[in-house]
Amino acid sequence: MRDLLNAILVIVMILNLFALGTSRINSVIRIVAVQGALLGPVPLLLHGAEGIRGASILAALAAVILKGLVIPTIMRRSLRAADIKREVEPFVGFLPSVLLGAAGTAVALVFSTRMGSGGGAAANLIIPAAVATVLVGFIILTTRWKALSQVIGYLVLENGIFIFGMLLVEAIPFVVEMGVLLDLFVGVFVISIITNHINEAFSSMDTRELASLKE
Amino acid sequence: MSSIGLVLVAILVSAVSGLPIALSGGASRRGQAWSAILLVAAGLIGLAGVLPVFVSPEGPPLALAWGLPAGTFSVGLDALSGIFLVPIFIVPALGAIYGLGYWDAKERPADGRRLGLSYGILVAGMALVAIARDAVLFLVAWELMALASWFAATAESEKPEVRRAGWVYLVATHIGTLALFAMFSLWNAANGSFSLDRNLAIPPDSAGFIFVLALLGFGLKAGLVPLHVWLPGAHANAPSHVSAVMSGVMIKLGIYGILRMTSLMPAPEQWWGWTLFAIGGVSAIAGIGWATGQGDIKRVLAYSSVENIGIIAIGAGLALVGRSTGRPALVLLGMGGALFHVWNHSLFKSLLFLDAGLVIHETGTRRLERMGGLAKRLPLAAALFGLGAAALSALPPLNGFAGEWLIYLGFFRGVTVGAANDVPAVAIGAAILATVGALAVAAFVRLFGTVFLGQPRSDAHGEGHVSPKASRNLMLFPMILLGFACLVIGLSPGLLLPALGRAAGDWGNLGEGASKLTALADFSWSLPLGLTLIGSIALLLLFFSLAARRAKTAERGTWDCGYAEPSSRMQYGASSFGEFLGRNLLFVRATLKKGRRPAGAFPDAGFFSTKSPDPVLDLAIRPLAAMASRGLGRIRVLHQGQTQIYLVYVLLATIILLVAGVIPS
Amino acid sequence: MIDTIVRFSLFLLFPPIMLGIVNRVKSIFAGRKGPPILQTWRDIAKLARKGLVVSSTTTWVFLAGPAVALATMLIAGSLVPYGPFRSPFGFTGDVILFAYLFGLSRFFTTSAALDTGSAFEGMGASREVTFAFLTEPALFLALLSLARLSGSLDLNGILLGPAGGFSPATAAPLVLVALALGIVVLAECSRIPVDDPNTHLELTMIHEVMVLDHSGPLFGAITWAASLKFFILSTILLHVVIPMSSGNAIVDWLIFLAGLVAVSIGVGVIESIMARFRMRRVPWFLTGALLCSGSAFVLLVR
Amino acid sequence: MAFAMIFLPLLLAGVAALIPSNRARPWILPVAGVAHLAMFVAVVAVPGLADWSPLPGAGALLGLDPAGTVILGLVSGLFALASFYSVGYLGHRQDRPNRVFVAGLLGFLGFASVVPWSRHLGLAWVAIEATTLSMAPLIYFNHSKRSIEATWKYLLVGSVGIALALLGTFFLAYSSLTAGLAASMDVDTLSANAALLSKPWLRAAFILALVGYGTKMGLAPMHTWKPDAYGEAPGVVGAIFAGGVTSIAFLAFLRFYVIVGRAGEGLFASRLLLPMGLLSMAVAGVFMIGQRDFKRMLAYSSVEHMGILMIGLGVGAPALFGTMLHVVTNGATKGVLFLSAGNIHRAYASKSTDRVRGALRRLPISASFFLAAFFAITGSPPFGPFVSEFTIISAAFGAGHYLGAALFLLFLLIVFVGMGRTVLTVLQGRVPAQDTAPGDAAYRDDFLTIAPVAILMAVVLLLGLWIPAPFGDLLNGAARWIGGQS
Repeated sequence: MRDLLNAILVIVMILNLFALGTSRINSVIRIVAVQGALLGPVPLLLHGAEGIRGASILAALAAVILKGLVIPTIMRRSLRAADIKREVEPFVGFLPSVLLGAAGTAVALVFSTRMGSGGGAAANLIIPAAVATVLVGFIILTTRWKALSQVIGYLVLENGIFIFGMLLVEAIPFVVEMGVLLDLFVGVFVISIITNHINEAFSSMDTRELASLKE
Repeated sequence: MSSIGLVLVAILVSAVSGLPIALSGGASRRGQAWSAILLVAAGLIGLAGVLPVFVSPEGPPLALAWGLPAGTFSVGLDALSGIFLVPIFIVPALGAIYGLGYWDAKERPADGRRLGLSYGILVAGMALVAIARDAVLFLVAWELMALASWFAATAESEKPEVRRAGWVYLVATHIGTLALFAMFSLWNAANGSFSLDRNLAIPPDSAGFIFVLALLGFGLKAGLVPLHVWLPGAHANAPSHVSAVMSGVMIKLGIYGILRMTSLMPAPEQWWGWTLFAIGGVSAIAGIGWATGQGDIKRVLAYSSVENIGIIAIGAGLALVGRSTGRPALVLLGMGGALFHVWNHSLFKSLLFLDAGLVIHETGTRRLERMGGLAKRLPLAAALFGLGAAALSALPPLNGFAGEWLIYLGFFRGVTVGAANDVPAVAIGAAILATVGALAVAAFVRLFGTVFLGQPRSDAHGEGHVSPKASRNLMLFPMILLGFACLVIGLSPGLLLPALGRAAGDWGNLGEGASKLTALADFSWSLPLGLTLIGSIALLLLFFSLAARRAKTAERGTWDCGYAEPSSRMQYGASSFGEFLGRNLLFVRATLKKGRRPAGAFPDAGFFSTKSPDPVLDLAIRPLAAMASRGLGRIRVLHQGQTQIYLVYVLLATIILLVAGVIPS
Repeated sequence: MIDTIVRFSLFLLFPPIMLGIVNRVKSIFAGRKGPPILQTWRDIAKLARKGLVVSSTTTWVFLAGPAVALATMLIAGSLVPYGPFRSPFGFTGDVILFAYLFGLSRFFTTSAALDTGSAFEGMGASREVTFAFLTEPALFLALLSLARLSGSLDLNGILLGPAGGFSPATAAPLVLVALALGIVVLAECSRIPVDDPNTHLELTMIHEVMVLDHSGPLFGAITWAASLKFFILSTILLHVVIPMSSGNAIVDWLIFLAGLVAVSIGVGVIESIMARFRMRRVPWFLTGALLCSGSAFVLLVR
Repeated sequence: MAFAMIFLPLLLAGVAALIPSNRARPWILPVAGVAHLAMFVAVVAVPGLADWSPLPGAGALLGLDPAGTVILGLVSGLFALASFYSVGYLGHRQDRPNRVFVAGLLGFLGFASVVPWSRHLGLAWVAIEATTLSMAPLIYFNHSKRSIEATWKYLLVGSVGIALALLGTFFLAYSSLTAGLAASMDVDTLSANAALLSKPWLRAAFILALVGYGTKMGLAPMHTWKPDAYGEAPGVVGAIFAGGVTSIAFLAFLRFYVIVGRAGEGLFASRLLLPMGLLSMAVAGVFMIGQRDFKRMLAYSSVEHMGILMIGLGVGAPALFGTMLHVVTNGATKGVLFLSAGNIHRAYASKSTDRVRGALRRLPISASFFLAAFFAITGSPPFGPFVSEFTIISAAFGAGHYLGAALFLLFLLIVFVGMGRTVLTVLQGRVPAQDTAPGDAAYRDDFLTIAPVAILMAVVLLLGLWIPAPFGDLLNGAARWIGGQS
């Protein structure tokens, strides 16, 4: 069980680096989708047989469908609308950002050891994976120019937080879990609407256009 | 009804006194008249409440329930408050009557409403300040006063210069309020409550802080140099009766604040007194020195207010020193003189401001260089102005002299019976007062001369207009009362001594001060000597005028030492009169000269002009402020509009906080 | 009683004679015979009888100038003790009134000057008020030092000094005070080197230019007032220079008169051997007076 | 009752989406607002309705603590008044469809009511994120390029910040897990055994909550979205933001503060909060100096006051009453400022001081309220904010934070100078000629756009002169609950 979990987490972290290194937005979307889909069922693994309740199954299912299916389609649509292929010359280049991501992962490991985890050995990889993913999300958010890439960054960030949430399944009632997912869905939905509007108004997805409001 | 009750009624009445004019749309004479009547009524009620304080024992403070977390609505009335309440109830009422003639509401409907409301609230605020016995209530009253005075002073806010002056005043008064926030917070921390009653358990170090903050917060309102920066502009640009109230009454409440706080605290340390003393000296000299350079009739008066506040501060400082060194004579004479000067200044300064308003009304300008020869057009106004000027220059037999006489007496006592260590300082004080007296004569001869004497300097007197007889009388009547008061007090100052002594005694915590002060200062000489002086002058004047009539001289001009065509512009003007003085006063005055001499065989027109900016405001504060805002401008690039950067800020904040907050553990 | 009569007759009659003495001394120095001692009295009497010319520019202020000047001097003079003879009107703090009476007279004389609207008289007025702000504190510090010495608060006490006369230890400060008072006398009475009472160039005048337009009785009053001022200030100076009294009244009066004459001669001599300072030097001269009295005070309290 | 307060607005939002008439639709806002306010009054008046026990009721997700009551009342009252105003406003803006606008406002009200009620931090988070999303279309109301930009920044920065808050919430739960307890996100459970929680995770959680909810409140340096959003959104939206959104975000953070305080980490918290608060005030002051756009200026003023709230929490127990009072006074005053500013903006069709002059003559009533509210918000007696700010300041002095208090006063001064310059330029002087400043010449103050402002102003003044006893008790209760001596 645990080995499977750790394997998944490792894959997730590698996917992070891939997401950083890829320039074709379409494939980044796919990577994040895979990441989300992979994470969906993890809570079930984590808590073994006794953890498997109808509610949690439902939640896992919802997560998988939303992250692996719905959100990617939404984003692909707006990608098509904007007909752009790739993130050209980002704020920080791809190789550097991969290195940054790696560094972030390292920092995450240090952080989790400094903080100390009393929550059983299960946590030993979860916390660094979560923090690393959050950091990678931030990197994408801050180094990419295209609006869609930033949305992706936000998704990665959310994934990271989701990973951490696995430690606390019993503390999160079904309502809340659903609420979080719903928020995520609506959020991405609204954002992508806005990105479409940006695309119409500025005839580009480049957020550098969006700098008229300043001091 | 109890005294305090009467005062509260008066406060309420004056607070609502603006309503008639406001409700009548701001443009009706009748509304204006009703407002004035209400104010006069309020004044009379208030006086009826206040005057008993000087004879009968002080009533207990009155505390009403008040739904604020900190602070209670507690008010009290002692002789010290009484001293300051008297002008509050007299001057604005007279100002309102004057306003009927000076500020015809029909001409200014838009501003009339705002002015009417704020004028009444200003009076109420001032009176409430003087009786508040609780810090929070005090602050509320204080700010009411400040804001109302700001509204009143910027009544003509469509003029840019009024807006500029108003802005400076607003910032200055806000700095003062914030300083008071700090001061009362410290008071609360040290005293355990916001109630303003004498507390002998204040730890000395916090007492020192409280004193300094009081000096800052109240000094800004009083206009002590270098905190005077707002005063000239505000006084010059306010409507004249508002200037009279601000200069004659409101700035005194800054002094009141200082006195109140110092009286609340245990035996003050010696440096308090000397600090106040020194600041007073600087203010007195600098104020009157700057006054001699101004080209605007109301700015001259404003700067002389700075001087008079300085004199008051000198007296108060002397009293503080007396308290800290245990010399009751100094306390009584210094404080008595200071409080006496508070009254005197409120009388002659408001007289002068009202008179200046009449002059401006008639000539349509505030520039001295365009005035002159008004004594022929406005003989009574000229006489009253001369009286006020003489009183302000502390000349016998007028009230100004009587007040300074007390302070001088304090100095001479300090010198003759003093411990050697502080005698030189006291002597310097006397020397300063003497210098100030001489300079005051210079400044006000200059003012009186250039405005009223000689010949008109500009044929077309600006856009001024000869005001109708009725409104001119409305303006003259209050002035006559004020001038009469100056004379009467000057002739028999002894009448006021008990009140002053009592207040000084209360302040200095000396118990019954009235008899002590009357014992120290004997005014019995003033009436006979004053009458002799006036009588002999009158006789001589009579003799000379008879001689002049007997000589039945033909109309002749002034002897012009052989000039062919002397023009009225050739008279010695305000700036030329001040120039020689300024050259010898450079340590207090920065006069900017600008001009071109006629040169060559066929010279083109030359010109010459001088102006005296306020050294503190125009040569120090404004440049610094400009520099600061430029510097801040650089910081704004942090807000340049890229979302990515904004997110970096968020990330950095998180990391820094985490490093600062968690890693240490 | 007798003393009081003497005192008043002296005060009213003698001052113009002092001016006469000064002029006499000057002319003797100049090698001329000079006018009789009583010349000033003759001038005043004549002026009193003459008619007067009043400029159409002027108002009552113009007349008030001389009136106030004369009245203030008469009152101020009656407050000072002459020699050992106390003033009958002394009271606590009269010294302050005394000083401010000068201010009163200055206020009106300068206003009268401005009233004529003449540039020259304005100039004179401006100079008069300017110099006053240096002489007034000098006078005050001098009086304060004396007050410190005598521990008294009224002119009689201050000027007559402590009961046992001034102690020798206080000689140095007294000299300084005398110096200061001397300069004050010269400045206030507008004598050389501060001002030249009978120059012919209006541009260089102070006091005389202010009264250009006053004629007849007005000018007479001004002259008399000026002489009174001279008398009063000299009296004060004398108190510091010869602070002694023999018990005998006659002798004391004679000493006093001699003193006055001496002062007048001294002034005459100074006027003869010195030239007028340039206008911008004058303030330094007066600052000298301020420094003298100031340092005198410091010496005293040390 | 909780359910009613939450779901009625959401229901009405749905209804609003169905109403076809652009003119009739806005009237549903007052309906919701008044109903909501009535329910709030009922909750306060009838003890049973606020079913909450200081100790964790069995899995009680919903319940009202004193602090929550204060905030709920503020939001409810502010919304009720703003709803009438927006009827007037939308009346003037018939050029734009208001379906999304109305629905969004109602959605905000519904989700905002969840936060005070919820005892579960996760639930509170979900609700706050929901308000974030439901407010987005309101900023976008004008569909101009600038408004798109503002919305984009608001969404991105806001969502990221909020995400961090969720992480913080998880950390908090985890801190109880590491302490060997069952992981929990229930406020009362957590504060009950706060002492046991593992310190590092607790602190990290606190910091993340500070950053996350601080972004929503608009604490520097996470405030960057605020001037853009407030500047571009209609005045009424600004009022809801500055009075409502910030307050509920503050409440959400307050819960963390309470737990940290119970855990005996008060010193740690105050070491963090005082600098953060002062920084916000400083930044606000710097950006207000020479600010031409008076709506952006108001945004920075909101930043400043969030800073003041942080300082109040940082000072701790003696200042808590003032802090809770300040939430209310600031909210009400901001309401007045934004609503009257909205009127001025409408009349001049500009919000730059280059064009907007002499408003006192152009719109006497709105301008007078704007001026009064300016004096109020800068802490002048006799207005409400004076009482709250002065309480905080004197508490700071009393607690010996001399440097902090001095800086506090200094920044207040800078803010006053910066704000006053702009405000007076807008209000005083002469109205520019029409050709230089194309505005809606026909626009005048009317009842619907003035009455709510007047009522709010009256409240602000009242709170400066006399605090009604029940309200005072409520505040005291809240302060005690926060301070932990309930």
